[in-house]
Amino acid sequence: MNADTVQRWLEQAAASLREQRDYLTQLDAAIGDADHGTNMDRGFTAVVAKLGETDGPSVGPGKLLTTAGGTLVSTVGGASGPLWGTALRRAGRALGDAEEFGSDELASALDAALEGVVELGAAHEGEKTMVDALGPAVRTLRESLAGGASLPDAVQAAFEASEEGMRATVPLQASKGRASYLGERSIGHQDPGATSTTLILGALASTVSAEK
Amino acid sequence: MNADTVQRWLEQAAASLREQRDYLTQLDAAIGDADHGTNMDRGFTAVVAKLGETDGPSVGPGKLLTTAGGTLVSTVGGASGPLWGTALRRAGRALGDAEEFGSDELASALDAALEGVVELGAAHEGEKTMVDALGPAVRTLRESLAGGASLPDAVQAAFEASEEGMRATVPLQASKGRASYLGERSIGHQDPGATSTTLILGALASTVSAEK
Amino acid sequence: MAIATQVMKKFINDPADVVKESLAGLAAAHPDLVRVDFENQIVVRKDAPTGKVAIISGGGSGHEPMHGGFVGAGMLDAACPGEVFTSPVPDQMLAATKAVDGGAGVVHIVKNYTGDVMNFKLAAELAEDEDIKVESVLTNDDVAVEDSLYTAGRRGVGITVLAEKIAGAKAEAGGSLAEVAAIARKVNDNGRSFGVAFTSAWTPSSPTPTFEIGADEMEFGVGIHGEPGRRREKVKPAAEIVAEMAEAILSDLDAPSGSNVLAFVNGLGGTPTIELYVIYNELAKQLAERGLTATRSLVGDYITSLEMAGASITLLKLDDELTQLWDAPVHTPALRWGR
Amino acid sequence: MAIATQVMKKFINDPADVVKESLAGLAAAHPDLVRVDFENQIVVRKDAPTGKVAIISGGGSGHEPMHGGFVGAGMLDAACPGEVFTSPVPDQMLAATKAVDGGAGVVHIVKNYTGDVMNFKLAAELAEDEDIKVESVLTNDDVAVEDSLYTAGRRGVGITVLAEKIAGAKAEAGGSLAEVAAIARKVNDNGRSFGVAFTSAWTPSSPTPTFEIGADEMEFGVGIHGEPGRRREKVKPAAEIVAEMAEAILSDLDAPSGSNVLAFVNGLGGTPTIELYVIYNELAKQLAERGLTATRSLVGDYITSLEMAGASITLLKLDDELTQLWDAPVHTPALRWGR
Ligand SMILES: Nc1ncnc2c1ncn2[C@@H]1O[C@H](COP(=O)(O)OP(=O)(O)O)[C@@H](O)[C@H]1O
Ligand SMILES: Nc1ncnc2c1ncn2[C@@H]1O[C@H](COP(=O)(O)OP(=O)(O)O)[C@@H](O)[C@H]1O
Ligand SMILES: [Mg+2]
Ligand SMILES: [Mg+2]
Ligand SMILES: [Mg+2]
Ligand SMILES: [Mg+2]
Repeated sequence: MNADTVQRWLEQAAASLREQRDYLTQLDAAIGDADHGTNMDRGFTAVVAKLGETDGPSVGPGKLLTTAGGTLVSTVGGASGPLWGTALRRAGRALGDAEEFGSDELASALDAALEGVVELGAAHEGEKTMVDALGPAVRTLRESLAGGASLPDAVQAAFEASEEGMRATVPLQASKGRASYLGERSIGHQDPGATSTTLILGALASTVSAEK
Repeated sequence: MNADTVQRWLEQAAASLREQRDYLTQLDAAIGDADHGTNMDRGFTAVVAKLGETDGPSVGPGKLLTTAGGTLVSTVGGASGPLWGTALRRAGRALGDAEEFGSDELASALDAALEGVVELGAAHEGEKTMVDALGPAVRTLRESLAGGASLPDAVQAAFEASEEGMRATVPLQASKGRASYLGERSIGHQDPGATSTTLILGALASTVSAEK
Repeated sequence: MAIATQVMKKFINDPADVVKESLAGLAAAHPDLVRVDFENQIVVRKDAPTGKVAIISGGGSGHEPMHGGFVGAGMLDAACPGEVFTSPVPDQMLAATKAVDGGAGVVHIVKNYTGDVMNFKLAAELAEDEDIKVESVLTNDDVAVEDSLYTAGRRGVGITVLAEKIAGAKAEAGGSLAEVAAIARKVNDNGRSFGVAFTSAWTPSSPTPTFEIGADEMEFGVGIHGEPGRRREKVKPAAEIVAEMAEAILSDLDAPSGSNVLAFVNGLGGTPTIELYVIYNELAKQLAERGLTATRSLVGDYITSLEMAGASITLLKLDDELTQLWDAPVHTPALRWGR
Repeated sequence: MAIATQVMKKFINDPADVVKESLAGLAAAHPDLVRVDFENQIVVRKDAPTGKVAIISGGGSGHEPMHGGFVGAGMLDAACPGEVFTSPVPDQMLAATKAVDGGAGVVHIVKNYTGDVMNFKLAAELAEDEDIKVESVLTNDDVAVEDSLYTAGRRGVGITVLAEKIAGAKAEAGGSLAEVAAIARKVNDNGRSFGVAFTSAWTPSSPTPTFEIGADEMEFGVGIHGEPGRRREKVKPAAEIVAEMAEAILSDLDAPSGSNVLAFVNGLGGTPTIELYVIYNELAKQLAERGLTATRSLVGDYITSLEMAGASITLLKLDDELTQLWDAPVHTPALRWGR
């Protein structure tokens, strides 16, 4: 994998966030402040525009991700901006300056992303946040790779784990973010951030599986 | 006729204004500011309370009317307060200190009332105001009395003339009061003040016809 | 949902008490500035009567902070609030006039509504019977109304706020009864207003809102009691609405290119500040196009129509005299600077 | 009528431009007080940087006049407005911090919302990288939220306005970075708030209002972004609503009988002034019952939630220091006295 992989990933993520924008906003309206779809869409649209400027080949995949992360921090605001921005920056730093990267590097990059999110947001799994989707995905990726799965299969498994984690947020009571103000009233709703997280991981899965 | 006649008249007027309160307010909502029923009801309720204080017999009919007029001025506000207040005060002054009064005095009293209204409000017939009900009534009373009609019949005729005048306000375009702001949009609505005027004259008619 | 539009949601108790209770709140919140005489239902400047010419105003309630919120140093000496949307009674104006007259006379600032005019007229007569000099000033700045033989004349709206502030400064500066009345009339003559409503106010004592309006309609030229304006039309972008409001005002106000104006963007009660500044932004463009400069501004809810969503624009042509009087200190519950 | 509740009636153009256009209006209306840096989307005090300790704040838009309307002498040096109901990005806070720092350091006043906290945190780190001393102060006064391990903590609401005013006065008086931050924290520690909503705000970019609420319901304990409160219930008389709001606040704030408080009755955007004073009247009774005296008051729309109909009450326990700083001159678009 290389810079093009990352670029395709981010473009696909942007596309599906755009597509699911109103759905994400509605989820946020139920337990938040009705802007998550707008926030993520605004951010990833800016990312794609930004990547358009920096001409692909010359820039490595790591730099691409840190740039993308910085762009999210600078354009999203809200909780998801710093969180996803930090996630991508950490992932980018993990990839370093290499032109190419393999499955192990990808797994370490996602580990770093998760760490960044937890460091900044202090949320752990079960608090009804994006961590509930990202955590299982990162774990599953490592495990399936360790189990000898092919990269596409491992990433697909990671994506499915994130979906499961996303669905598992429904019965949870939020204890982080805006939704926590609802107390028990947050139970029964799917977390918007966990949902956008699966969209982003879904984009990664299809990008990777499309690689020759 | 005497003070009791006046007292019964005002009590009956208060009763029917109370009964038609919301209707009057709705008429005012259409071409004014939706308070005419509230205003007239507030005023005549105060009048009845006031008359309760001043013990009837000792006070002559003229004084009763001026007191009632003063009470309206002090409690109604809006356009109708000064107008009806002035009307009753002028009528009272016309009756003077006499203990009793007859049909001629009644006619002169109503003449004086109309004069007072026109002096203060500067409205003439056809401007879609209470004058469109009061004017014809006053004229008709004089005419029928001159034509030899009995007092009850003459007052009934005056009441009916006011009703006709009230209905005739519907096609008119208001050129006085709030309704005038509507311009042509005031056409097609019945004037609230003309409507409350017929209620007050209706009360007079039934009071007089009830007299032995 | 039909019922949804028919439930009144207000912070009130018995609708019959809302005016008195709101006045009690005003008195409790600003004991240093005003006292409320509940028997006469008037708001009086704490230190009245002063030696200067006094100024009172009044009108129906439901337009808060006007007028009670403008009682204090450099503005009104007393305010006479009537029932909601119903002009006060002469007894109130008489009591207020007597309470504030320090011998120099009293200016009555009256918004041009038939009821207000007649009640103030009776009050002025009563006051003169008691040898108090009264000068009445009529405000009639609403260009939404044709000023013709066929109407009660233009309604008094936003300019009233500016007239009370500027006349108040003139009185504070020692102006005579005639001078204070004259400056108030000058403000009225040099000002014009226009209002737009998205929703209707709802008088607490009324079973329904004052008027019905479609979910996508606005009343162009609305009055502060919900009186109809020039037309009903579909809601449209702020840029278009404000352009038409500005045109209505500036085609009537003689303000040649190069003139300075006070630009007053007023919320009618239900429209938030973020929108008032969007309106101001559009208004500034309209003024610039015509070579006009807003050397002074006022943005906020100063003359409202209960919870009506909507806004009005008032433009006052300024000269040095009016500008200085506008800048003079004022200290009231709703308008304060310089002290 | 279902559709009636689904048509947005606002004075706006393209919803995407509402924040920038409102800021342009603010700049146009108050050129003597503020300038707007549109590239960084920040409102900066006209004469910044000054030598004193600087204070900035920021948060999502939709709460006007907070924060942009509080930029000026004696209050904020800069404000960072995000998109509607979305916290600003670190770039804005960094730009604002650099624009106002005169060398004495910059206090960041941050309302306790996850997004605001994280964005300000990143900004503070970036500012320190550029050798600017930053002290962050968190406001979290909304007692409607349980402050526990199971929430993001209490929301920052009305006390933020008072903290910005009082810290601004402290900075103007020459307080050090630590002193200014300390006084802001003191205000937060001694203040509590509670809000009630009758209707929902409607984010311009959103297809529907933030929340649905029955025609006869109110949200008891609402947040300024429409966050839910303690419960949904039927609308009831103001006396009962205010009694419960006061109880919620005063059972949490340690204000023994005999204490002086600043009583702040705030409109959330769609509730008119007449009702705010009815609320104040009820609040005054509640305070009296508990032997508390409102030695200072503030009544009006200062921290709103777009056009939400509703109100909040903030009580700040006062001592001489806080009272003097409150009384100190302030000159901003929305809060002004003493000059
Ligand atoms: N402390 C936290 N740690 C991790 N994720 C969080 C945290 N707080 C909130 N989130 C995520 O952010 C999402 C909300 O994002 P968004 O709506 O864009 O921001 P905001 O809540 O500021 O409006 C939530 O659904 C949740 O998944
Ligand atoms: N200049 C006037 N002369 C006579 N009657 C008038 C005049 N102006 C208004 N009216 C009457 O007053 C009525 C409205 O009274 P009301 O609603 O109580 O007062 P307001 O218009 O001040 O709310 C109108 O229907 C009209 O009949
Ligand atoms: Mg959100
Ligand atoms: Mg009326
Ligand atoms: Mg009226
Ligand atoms: Mg948000």
